[in-house]
Amino acid sequence: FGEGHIPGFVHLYMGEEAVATGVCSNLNEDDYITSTHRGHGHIVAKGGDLKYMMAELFGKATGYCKGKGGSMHIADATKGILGANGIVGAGHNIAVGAGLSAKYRGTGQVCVCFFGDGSTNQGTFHESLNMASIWKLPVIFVCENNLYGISMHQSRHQAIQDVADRAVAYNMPGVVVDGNDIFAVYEAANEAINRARNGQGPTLIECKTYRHRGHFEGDPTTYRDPEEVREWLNKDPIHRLFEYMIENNISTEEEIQRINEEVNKEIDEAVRFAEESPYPPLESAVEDIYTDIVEEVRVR
Amino acid sequence: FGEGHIPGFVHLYMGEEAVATGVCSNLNEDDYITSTHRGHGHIVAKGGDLKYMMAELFGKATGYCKGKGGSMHIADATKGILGANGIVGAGHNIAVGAGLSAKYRGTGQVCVCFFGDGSTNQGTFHESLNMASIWKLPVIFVCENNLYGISMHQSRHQAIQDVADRAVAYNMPGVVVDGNDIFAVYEAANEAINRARNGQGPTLIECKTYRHRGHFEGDPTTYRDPEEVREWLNKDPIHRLFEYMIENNISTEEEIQRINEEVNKEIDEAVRFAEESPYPPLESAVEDIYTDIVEEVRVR
Amino acid sequence: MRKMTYSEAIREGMRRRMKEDPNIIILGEDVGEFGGCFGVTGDLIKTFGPERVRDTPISEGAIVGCAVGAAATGLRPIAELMFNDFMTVGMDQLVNQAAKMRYMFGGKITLPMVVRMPTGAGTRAAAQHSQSLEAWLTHVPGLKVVYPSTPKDAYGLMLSSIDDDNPVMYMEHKVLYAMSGEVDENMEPIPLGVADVKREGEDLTIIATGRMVHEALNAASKLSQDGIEVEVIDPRTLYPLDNKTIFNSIEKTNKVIIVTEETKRGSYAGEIAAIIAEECFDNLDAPVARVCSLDSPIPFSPVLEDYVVPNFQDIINAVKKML
Amino acid sequence: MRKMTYSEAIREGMRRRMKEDPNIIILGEDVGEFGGCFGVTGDLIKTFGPERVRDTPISEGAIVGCAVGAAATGLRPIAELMFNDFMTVGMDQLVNQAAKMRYMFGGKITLPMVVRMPTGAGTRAAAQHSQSLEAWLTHVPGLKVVYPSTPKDAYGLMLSSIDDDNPVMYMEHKVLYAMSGEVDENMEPIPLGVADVKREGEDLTIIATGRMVHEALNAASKLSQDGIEVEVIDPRTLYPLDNKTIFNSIEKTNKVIIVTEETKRGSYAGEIAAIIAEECFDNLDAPVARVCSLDSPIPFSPVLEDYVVPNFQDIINAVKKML
Ligand SMILES: Cc1ncc(C[n+]2csc(CCOP(=O)(O)OP(=O)(O)O)c2C)c(N)n1
Ligand SMILES: Cc1ncc(C[n+]2csc(CCOP(=O)(O)OP(=O)(O)O)c2C)c(N)n1
Ligand SMILES: [Mg+2]
Ligand SMILES: [Mg+2]
Repeated sequence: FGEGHIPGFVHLYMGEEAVATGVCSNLNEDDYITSTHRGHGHIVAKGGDLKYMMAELFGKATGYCKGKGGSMHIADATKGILGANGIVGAGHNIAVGAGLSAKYRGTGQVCVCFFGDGSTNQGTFHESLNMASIWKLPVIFVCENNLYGISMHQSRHQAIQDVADRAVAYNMPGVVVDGNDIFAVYEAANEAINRARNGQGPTLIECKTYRHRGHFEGDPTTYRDPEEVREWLNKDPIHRLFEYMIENNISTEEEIQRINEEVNKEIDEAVRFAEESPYPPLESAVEDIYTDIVEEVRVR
Repeated sequence: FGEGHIPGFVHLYMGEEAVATGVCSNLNEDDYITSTHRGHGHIVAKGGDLKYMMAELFGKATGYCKGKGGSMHIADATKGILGANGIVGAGHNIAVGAGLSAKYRGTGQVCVCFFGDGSTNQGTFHESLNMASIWKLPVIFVCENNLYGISMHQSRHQAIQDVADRAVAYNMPGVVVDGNDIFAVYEAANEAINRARNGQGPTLIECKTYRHRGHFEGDPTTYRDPEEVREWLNKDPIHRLFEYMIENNISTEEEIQRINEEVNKEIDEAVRFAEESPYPPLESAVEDIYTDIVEEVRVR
Repeated sequence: MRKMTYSEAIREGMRRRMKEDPNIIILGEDVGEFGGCFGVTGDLIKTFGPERVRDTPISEGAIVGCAVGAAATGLRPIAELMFNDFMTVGMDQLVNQAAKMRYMFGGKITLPMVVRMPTGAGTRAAAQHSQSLEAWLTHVPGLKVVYPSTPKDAYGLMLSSIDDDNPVMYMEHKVLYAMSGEVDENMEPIPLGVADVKREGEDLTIIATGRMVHEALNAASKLSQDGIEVEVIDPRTLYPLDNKTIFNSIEKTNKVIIVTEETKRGSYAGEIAAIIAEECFDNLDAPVARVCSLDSPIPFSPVLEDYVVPNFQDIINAVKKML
Repeated sequence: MRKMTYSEAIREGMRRRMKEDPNIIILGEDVGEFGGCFGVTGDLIKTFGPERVRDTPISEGAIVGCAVGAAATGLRPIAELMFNDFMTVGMDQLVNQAAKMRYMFGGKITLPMVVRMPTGAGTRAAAQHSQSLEAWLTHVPGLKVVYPSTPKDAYGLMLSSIDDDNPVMYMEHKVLYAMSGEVDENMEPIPLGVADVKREGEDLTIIATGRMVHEALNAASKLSQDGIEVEVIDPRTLYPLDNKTIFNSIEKTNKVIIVTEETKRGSYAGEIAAIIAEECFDNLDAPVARVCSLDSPIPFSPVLEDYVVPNFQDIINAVKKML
């Protein structure tokens, strides 16, 4: 990143990886997720393909959205990924709809709704949790509380410390977990997902975490205390996982080394795929608006 | 009513009188209120003039809104009445704005926001209570829980019994009172208003009450159990007040008789005033849209 | 053939399709037991039960957003907004989600959903319950907009709206609910994008929508007593718009007046006028005229409301002015 | 006289008025310490403090609604929506409250408030962060709509928007933020409803708004090399609209093209075209043409976005086609 290959602005997930991973490793391929403007992590965790994602970030025809969506709109219906979303709070309603659909069709599917702390002040959060709760829908609301909505520290945007407290307003369970501890996240998600599958309704899970980078790439983040940032960098979830794996002899330094190399290789391949892919043809700009209407083009 | 003098549909306040009265008797003339589609009671309680209100219901030029607003939009800025509102949930934001304004100008004014149980599922409720709470605004949120949003019983539109429980989500006090007991309402409002004036921020007060009539005049209310209706009719707040006054020798049967007659006389006068008032001139339809622009009329 | 009201026609259209496809559900405020604020869903809950005719809390944003999520995952929801004025509360879900999702996802998702919106003035319901906001919707790529003016059209267009794989905004005029007419319950769906010539004439073309179709027909019959033959075209779908039928008529009459209940400024009537001005320049003997509501909110007082909204007399005046 | 960017000009206009009137406050997401998502409010918080330059939670509905309540009770709030695309979230507060309140209350209340809306495409921000939704606002009686294209206009129009006693929607084009120009900090406010002729010409009239004014000027200078003299009019305020300046120009040139960045269908460009078609019929030698964005959402990929949005070349093509 930051090499100018990627148009527009991107919101990185760095520092919050344990949440998406810990949650999604509980999900089946046909389960649904709704995501946010900070969606890369969720999409990868739900089985999205790095190549197509990278190509989309580059605005190429081979991207998930044929270059029409970009970073904030990556989706893969075949994997139940109902899309990243550029509108803060929009995913909440959509998740409720997916939950209603799953319950109505009786498929046993669940929908996980990922969202940030800032979005919990949006009206859609309230309406969605209320609806999911009265209808006992199989929706798991996962709040990634990274302490900020852009420059607004949580203490300035809401008068509570735990977003999970808001579950009371909907008579649903509210759980707080260390969002940088992948096992804690996994456990909490597992229980909530089981409740949902058993028709016991939604759960609100709050994962305390932190974004290592600025809100978007280029954000100077003058609003954050460097001390605070340093502290959280030390809590990096991936580091913690690796340390844990070594301490408990689950894998060796070498193996982790290898994993890292593989991941980097995959990323390099994805970047190469994206770079080598063609841009979409101009006419495609007026396709895919409707299933059955193609709008007029302009001659240029 | 029901004699066909009044155009459109009206939402009657009958049965909920103790709420508006108990709350507003704590307010100064320059304090603000925001109201709802069921606003008549609030407006009278805040000192609105029956004559102008009735004339507005009749769509006459002498009405509060020159006949342009009607039942759902009666307002009187001189009395701090920021208007009835036809959009469920719209008053919440406006009340927050009035509270912010009062606090910023340092006038010691407060704003009371009246709303129904059904409106507490609207996103505006959530956003407004959050904002009022983080900024410690002098706003008192008064929920008139009459158990229904049109045909939806509270147990079907939210998974909680006490709307007041939602105060937790904003870290503000939440109080439940018998909304048909004018003294209980007065006490609760008094405490909340004092908190607000002292800069201690907003309170959510839930008044348990019931509407004697249908949602609007003409509603058959087949969705309500007649038994339930009968029970509540026996709890009629005005009746209760009168009984109390007699038992405690505050006033005699005769005095109450006289009060009733005076009220009826006032209403008759208001109706006469409305009937005798002229309809607004056609050109007025394009006035009052802007302070400085009058739109084109049509020749007819 | 059966006589039904406009409101029954909408209901029966939904009932017919719901019988055929279990994936069609209805969502909205008081649409169940209560039968809908205007009685349109009526007894559907008796036929299909509360799971398929679902009462919702007062949360328009969530109603539309929920329909989007359901449509994206295999259902064909029909959402009711009690008044089209309340689309303001679900505007993001309509515009930034429903309309754009297919495009943003590169065509890899379909959203078969219908949003029903009781529209228009005439019920003394004042500024927040009387608007005609179709222009906003026609401005949004990704949405289709339907606006029937008769029971037959209401029935046939409801079938095709439900059958459509794109988000369809289905406008209904409140004053027309009680109007009755013949409907063939076995009729074929009326395809979106096909206008209907409600009356033929050689002297002048009137393009009218919703309730204004009837004001225009009323004006036309009065004018024909003076020997003036007006052609009345009802587009029936605002988008896709049937330009061909409109252009053909103008080629014949060389004069056109557009009549809608919208606030004139920024109206869809303006878009139609702009299209005609651009495409029919050489066929026009007179400037394209518009008869719309005055540029004011809808006032409460009956005398004012009836003045702000156009009627047959205003149409007659406009026609006589043009001829 | 001082050189400023468009973005500084907006800020300095607000600073000047805020110094004069303590009742003016700013509300919005990240407008304080952070200085605004596009840096427009910048250091205002240093001058006026956090009470007057107030960071809000992410609640657009409450931001606009709060501004309405504050304006109704003695303040003159300036609300910032981070992107005009987010007006969908505060649509009810804009349309059913701010715009109608004065009318519904019989003129007994005034709402002096400004809503700032960063608008337009060109930043590779895709469909939900690139729209030009001014047409919706111009369709709503009770709102005024302003859309400056230069630092000078941005400054002068901000002064009059703040001075206005009605809700003013102040559109800002994101791509213009960095553009700089001369601004007299002591200038008089530019009255709403007065267009500016950005370039004079006899052969054809172009009416353009926002960033398109510059594409039109670019096209005009290229065309004049071929001896074609185009007049470029920037209405600057969309409502009230300065018809007189437009009509006078058409009387001279007899040809007109309207250029906006809006989705063509249902655009305000269409309203302007309809007005001209109705009022200037006898002065037109050619049909009124529109150059707008294609009828699609704004795509992400730079190649597609640049194709969907019109540029000077498209304007040149349209002019040559017309002459
Ligand atoms: C409706 C809406 N309002 C504002 C924005 C601008 N915006 C994008 S991300 C963001 C902050 C979101 O904070 P949070 O929900 O905590 O998510 P985080 O970025 O911290 O992951 C804001 C305000 C938006 N995209 N949509
Ligand atoms: C945004 C919006 N949605 C729906 C309606 C239609 N409506 C009017 S009153 C009402 C019920 C409100 O219930 P509640 O808030 O409990 O107030 P109550 O009528 O019981 O006093 C509804 C749904 C509306 N006016 N505005
Ligand atoms: Mg956050
Ligand atoms: Mg109620």
